[in-house]
Amino acid sequence: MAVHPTATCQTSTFLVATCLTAASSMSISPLTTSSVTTSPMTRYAMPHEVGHEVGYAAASGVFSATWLLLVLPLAGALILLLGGRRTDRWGHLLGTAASAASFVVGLVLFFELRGRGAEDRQVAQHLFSWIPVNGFQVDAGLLFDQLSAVFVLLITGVGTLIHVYSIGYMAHDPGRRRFFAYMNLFLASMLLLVLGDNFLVLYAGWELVGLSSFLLIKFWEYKPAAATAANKAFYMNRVGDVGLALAIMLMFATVGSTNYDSVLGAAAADIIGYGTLTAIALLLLLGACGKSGQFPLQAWLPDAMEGPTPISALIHAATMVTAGVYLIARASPIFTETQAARTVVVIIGAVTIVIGCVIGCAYDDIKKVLAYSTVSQIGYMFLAVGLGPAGYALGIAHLLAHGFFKAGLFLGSGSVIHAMDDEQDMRKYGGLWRLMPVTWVTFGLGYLAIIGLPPLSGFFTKDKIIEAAFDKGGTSGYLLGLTALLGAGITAFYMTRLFLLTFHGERRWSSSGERAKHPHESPTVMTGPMALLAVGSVFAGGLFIVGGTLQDWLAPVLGESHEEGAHTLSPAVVTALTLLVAAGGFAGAYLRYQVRPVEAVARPDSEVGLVTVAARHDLYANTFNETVFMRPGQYLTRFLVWLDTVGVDGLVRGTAAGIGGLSGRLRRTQTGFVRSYALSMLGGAVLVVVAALLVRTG
Amino acid sequence: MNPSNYLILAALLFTIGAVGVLLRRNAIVVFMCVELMLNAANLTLVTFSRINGTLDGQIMAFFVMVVAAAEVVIGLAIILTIFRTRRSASVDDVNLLKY
Amino acid sequence: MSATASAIAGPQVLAQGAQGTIDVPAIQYSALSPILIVFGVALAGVLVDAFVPAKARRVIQPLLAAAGFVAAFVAVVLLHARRQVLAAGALAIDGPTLFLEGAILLFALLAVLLVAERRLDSSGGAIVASAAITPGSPGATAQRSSAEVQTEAYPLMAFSAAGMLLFVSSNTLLIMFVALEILSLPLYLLTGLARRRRLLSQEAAMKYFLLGAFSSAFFIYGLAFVYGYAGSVNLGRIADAAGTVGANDTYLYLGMALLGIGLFFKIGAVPFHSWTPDVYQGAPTPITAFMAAGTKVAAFGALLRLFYVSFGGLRWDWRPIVWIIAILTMVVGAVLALTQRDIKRMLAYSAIAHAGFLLTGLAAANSDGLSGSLFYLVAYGFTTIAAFGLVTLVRTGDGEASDLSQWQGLGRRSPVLAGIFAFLLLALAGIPLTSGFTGKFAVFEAAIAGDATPLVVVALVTSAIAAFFYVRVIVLMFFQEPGADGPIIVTRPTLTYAAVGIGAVVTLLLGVAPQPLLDLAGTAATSGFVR
Amino acid sequence: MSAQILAQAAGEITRTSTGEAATFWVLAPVAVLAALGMVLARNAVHGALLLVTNFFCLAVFYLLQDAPFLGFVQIVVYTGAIMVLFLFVLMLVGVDSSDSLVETLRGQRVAAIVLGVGFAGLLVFPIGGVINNGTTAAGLTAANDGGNIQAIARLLFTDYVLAFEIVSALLIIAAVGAMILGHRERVDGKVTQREMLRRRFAEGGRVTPIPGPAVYARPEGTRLPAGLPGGGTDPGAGQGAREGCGDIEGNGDGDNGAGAHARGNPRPVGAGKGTDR
Repeated sequence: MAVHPTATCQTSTFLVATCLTAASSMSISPLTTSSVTTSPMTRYAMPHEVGHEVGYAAASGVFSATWLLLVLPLAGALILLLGGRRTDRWGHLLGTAASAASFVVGLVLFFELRGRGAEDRQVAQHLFSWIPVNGFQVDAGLLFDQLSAVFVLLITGVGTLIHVYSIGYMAHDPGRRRFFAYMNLFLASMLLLVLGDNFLVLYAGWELVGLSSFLLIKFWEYKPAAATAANKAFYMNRVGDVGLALAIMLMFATVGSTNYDSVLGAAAADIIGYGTLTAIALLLLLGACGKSGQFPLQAWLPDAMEGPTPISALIHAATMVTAGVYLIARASPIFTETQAARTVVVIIGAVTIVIGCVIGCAYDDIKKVLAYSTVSQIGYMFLAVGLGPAGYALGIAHLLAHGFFKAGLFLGSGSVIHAMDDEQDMRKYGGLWRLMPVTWVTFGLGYLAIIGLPPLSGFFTKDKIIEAAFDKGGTSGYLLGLTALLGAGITAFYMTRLFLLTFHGERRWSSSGERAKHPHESPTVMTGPMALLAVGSVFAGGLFIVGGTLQDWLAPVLGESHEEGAHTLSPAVVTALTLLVAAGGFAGAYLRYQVRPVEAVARPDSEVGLVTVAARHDLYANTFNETVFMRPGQYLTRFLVWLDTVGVDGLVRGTAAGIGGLSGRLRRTQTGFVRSYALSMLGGAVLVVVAALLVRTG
Repeated sequence: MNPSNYLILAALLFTIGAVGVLLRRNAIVVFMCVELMLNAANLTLVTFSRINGTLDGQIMAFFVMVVAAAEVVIGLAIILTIFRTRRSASVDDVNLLKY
Repeated sequence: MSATASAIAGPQVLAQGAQGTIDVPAIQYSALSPILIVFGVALAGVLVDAFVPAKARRVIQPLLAAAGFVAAFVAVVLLHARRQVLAAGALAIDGPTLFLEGAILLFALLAVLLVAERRLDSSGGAIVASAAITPGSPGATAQRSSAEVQTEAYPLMAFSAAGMLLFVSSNTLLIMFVALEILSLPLYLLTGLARRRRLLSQEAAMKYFLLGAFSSAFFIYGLAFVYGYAGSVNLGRIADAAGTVGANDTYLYLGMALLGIGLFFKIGAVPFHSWTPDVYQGAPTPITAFMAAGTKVAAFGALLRLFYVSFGGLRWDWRPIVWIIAILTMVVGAVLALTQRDIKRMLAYSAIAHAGFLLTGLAAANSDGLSGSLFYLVAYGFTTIAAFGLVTLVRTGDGEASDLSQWQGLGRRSPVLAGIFAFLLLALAGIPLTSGFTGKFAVFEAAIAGDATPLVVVALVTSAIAAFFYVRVIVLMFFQEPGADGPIIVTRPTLTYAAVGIGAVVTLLLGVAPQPLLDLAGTAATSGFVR
Repeated sequence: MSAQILAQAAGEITRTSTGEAATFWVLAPVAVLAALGMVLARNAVHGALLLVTNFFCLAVFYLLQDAPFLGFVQIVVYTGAIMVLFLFVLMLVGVDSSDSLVETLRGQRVAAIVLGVGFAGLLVFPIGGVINNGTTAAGLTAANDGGNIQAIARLLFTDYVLAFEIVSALLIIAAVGAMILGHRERVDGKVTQREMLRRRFAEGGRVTPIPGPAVYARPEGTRLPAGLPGGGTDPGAGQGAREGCGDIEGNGDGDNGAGAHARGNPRPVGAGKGTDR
């Protein structure tokens, strides 16, 4: 029945290509599979071979150890999970060591990669044939190239610091060993995600990351909020995952492979139809939105702060949520080709920036503010990568810089929360800077980095993105640029608010009485990582951006950025504007929260509603802030929260409840009566016979 | 008369049997209805044997009878076991497994 | 044209009649050896039951059955290159047949291990001591802990397995019908042999029997119509007849529909599925495992053969029907599993959903669909046997703890057990690195190639729904506190461990390195069905 | 007419003989009514008998259609063996347990009838369509030439020999199955006659059988106590007879004398009944 596929639809050129790539241990999937000659794949079979096939270099020498990157943390996780209580005493050390070892391997590989010529910097390691269904090959292989290299360093580097920090943070938690096991598992999954050499391996990592994130959010499962948050994260991520899965299916259906080089090569060579390409891109985007907490799937991220703070730093700031950006960057040839999808990406990025900022202004919970800040910063990254070749590298640069300062901020907040006996309400902080100097300094550096104070890292990366947004040109360019600017201003406002409420002003807590607090500096094991991250927050941005280091480094993967294009506004003007806006935001917050006293308790809703009364009393700049940002912000927040709960959550829950209800109702048809069963069978028989007679005549 | 009329008769008998399975509560009667369905199939086979002019249909009807005999033994044994337990041969009474 | 065929056959009969002798066709019994071995073991088992004392029987019977299945498997391996039609066209030995025969024999072997387990509680395993004792009568309580076992279960399993082997190799509808009965009748009986919860077990047997007989009636009626159309019940001849343009193809289509109903019943496709949950729940769990794996393989093998060989030319006509049934089956199976409280019932609905996924492979109607289905069947069989085997291990004082609430916090009490079960559930959900994923991928890929993309989309959505209830059980086991009256985990049930272990390892292997089996399925499928 | 003869000569039948048509039109309604009657009969035994009627009609149809072997097998095996088995089980279950025909499942009856009518329509109309197309029957004259039974035997042992062989498995399964569900293994072994005798002596008391009433008595009559060979009356038997020989029907299970004796002498009651059963 079947005809051997190579006989029918593969030409000799293709065979040559296959041989070449096979020699470099990357096998392209033979295209089609079946005897059905009208299958959609054959349509693309011919052009596929002429796509830009840059075979990856085979892993040799040091690179044959690429798999160690994955296996080290995985082994750590397995030992800790299977070892049980026996490993309780030294489990955290093992976990940290596994992570550190992985980092070292990553460093070695990175320098080895740097040592190579620019064209040899994509090293693939073939592991084993994973799914060799007749004509369809998925080889589980690893790809260590410039893009994965920076991610590997970010993941293992920041990850190791957070491991160290957790030794202190989780010191008194009975489940510390399990916690480290999950963290190791997470690292392994994340590494699998960024190291895979095809979309299916990426998908496997993607799902495993989701699982470990679920486990970690749920770590304190006795807290109902944590359990709910974990479920919420899981559901919303599933929505995105469906998109990714469909995208992969679609790729396979059109290209006949899921390998990066085949798919992206086909995309770059204009082989895939525009509509299909756009569909793939949009589905990928849906996946990315789910994982990265982008509009409209952002609601799970703040809730996920119910997990332990190191997790918030590791997963929900530095690594996992950036997986979406990685996905888009990885699939950049696809996005480059489809203007429509990129437009959607920038719109989502811009909308998310605003949403994140505005909501960030309204919360009093320190971690939630940081969470929405993350949402908004990832919005910047999306905006950047949505701009096309001009922005891919900028997005990645901001991602890396953000990884440093946001992780530092989270760890700092963890330190504060720890010191304040798990109090997370900023209104109950104040004046902590004297008591926690190290935290103050490290947190402060991270804070300055995020608001974009030159020459800290946030300044370089964010400024470039805003510039690129303006450079897009036309009305849309202005719109995007202004949105990004506005975002920068609000960011400065709410981050200043956070910083001042926490460390400055009067102490809104008491050191005596029933709810006495005795804030103290955290142990070195916690402050050490914070200090290192602070160093990163200071220097990373400049390192990446000045002289286009990172852009050049990533150019082979992401394509050349067009630096020389005409500027809408000159870079100096943009920089000045950005600084001005940020300064405005800072000033607003300073006046409102430093000059004026802060209520230890947020005002009840009934008072907040009286806009005129408030306006009469606040005629100064903070009034402006309040009316322009905070009040609409609060309304918008409420609206968004409402939208969240009624709209998105409602949709998710509604679907779940709908299926559950359907299930409950359908269940009743299983009455237990033989005669009812026979009735359904006869009914089915009638249907089948009717259908058979219909197809006969039809 | 066309010999195919037997086929229509068989179709009617088959349907009556099928409906009987749906309507009757006594397990033994339900089983008798199934037997009626098998016999309707047999009549169809014999008629087709004649229409096709080959004896294969008759052979198959014969096999159906043999199979039915074995099936009856097992079936009645199962029904009797249930009857001994519950003192009832109603199929509606065996209703613990549901939903 | 059937008339002309008989006109040719007629004179031969006359000529033979004149000689007064009958030329018995040569049956290559060597090619039949797997089937014959299993039949032989079944007969030997009956004799052992008649003449060997009860205590010795309990040891001899499982050994005999296991040895028989192993021997038959060896025979299948030795036959692997055979491609022929034998016994006057009654049987076809070809790639798919041998592949499925091998699978059935392995499943039967694992199931025998599960049935032979006697360390489950104080008594003698999952099979009742004496089925004739009425539940509720004075003897009933005594027999619950009696060391006696109804050892007839083993020969019955062997008979059923032999029926399955015949079912997948049958080349005429008549053999298919007889094989269907040979595989079903012992299962009706075995369903009623549970040691605990006799009432449920008997009820399940009766439901299974009545509905099974009902569906066989449809099958035989369909057989009659196809015979009426083609003048023969040989699958190849039916295909030849279906290829010609005839005025009376009404009979062909009626017959196809009715035959399909009989087979859809066996694989548990909606709306012919309703027996599945009840029977799976009521039957002794090792038998459920046997049924879930073996019957599905056998019935699907027959379905594939019938629809590829006999009705292959009509594929554009039957595909819409299969589409509808596949969609219904996937959706109903996945949705209904969501609200189940009983673990065996949940697995039963999962089996229904998997039947739907398998039908996707049938709907592909190409060689890849065939090889994908073959692979899927093996992958699913091992996973499901291991899963049901594991269910037997989690018990309360009153038999298996089949209610889901009793599984709460199992991960705390026995992490290894719960871990394996979680892994099996993930395999059923089709998560990468398990055989379930590879199988689904193979089938879906074929379906896309066969222009059944919408079906694959539905399949993916239902997979997502299905993943939810599998994960729900995992969450229940690992993230909830164990209840006060948690289940007892049986100590050292060697045989069950062996069966579960083999199933789990195969599930893992087929997820990580499925290549050899995929090759095997591919070879079997490309050589195709002989006719 | 001549065309028909020609067709028959060629081995094809488009129309059956008048006799067959008449038989068909008489018996077909009977068959349908019997089938309907079986479904509707309140009493299961009536249903079984109506089914027997139906099977007889089918047997006649087989005979009419050149299938004498099957016709007789139908009567012998189906109506003779299988239906008797049904009746036997019905008797075992209790004949007077006539079903209530009130439908308890909501909508079941309506749905069943609608589906039934639909299904019948789906079968009958297409078949009718084929008939109107002018089906021709090849007829079995040629195939049955050497005798129907011989031809069937030949096919059975050539083309269908494998089916014939494996169908034996079904019969074994049926036998084993019936045994599993019906046979109850004796747990504590069978009590042999020797053991019973031993027990009787070990317990002491009366060793010989009790004479029936009126044994050795001069006038005959069941109400008289048993006499002894040497004259006089047996004390044991006599007591029973004196007290309650009047209620013969009161002791339903068999031997009057034993019953009478048992009543007078309470201790052996259990033993007596136990050994009798």
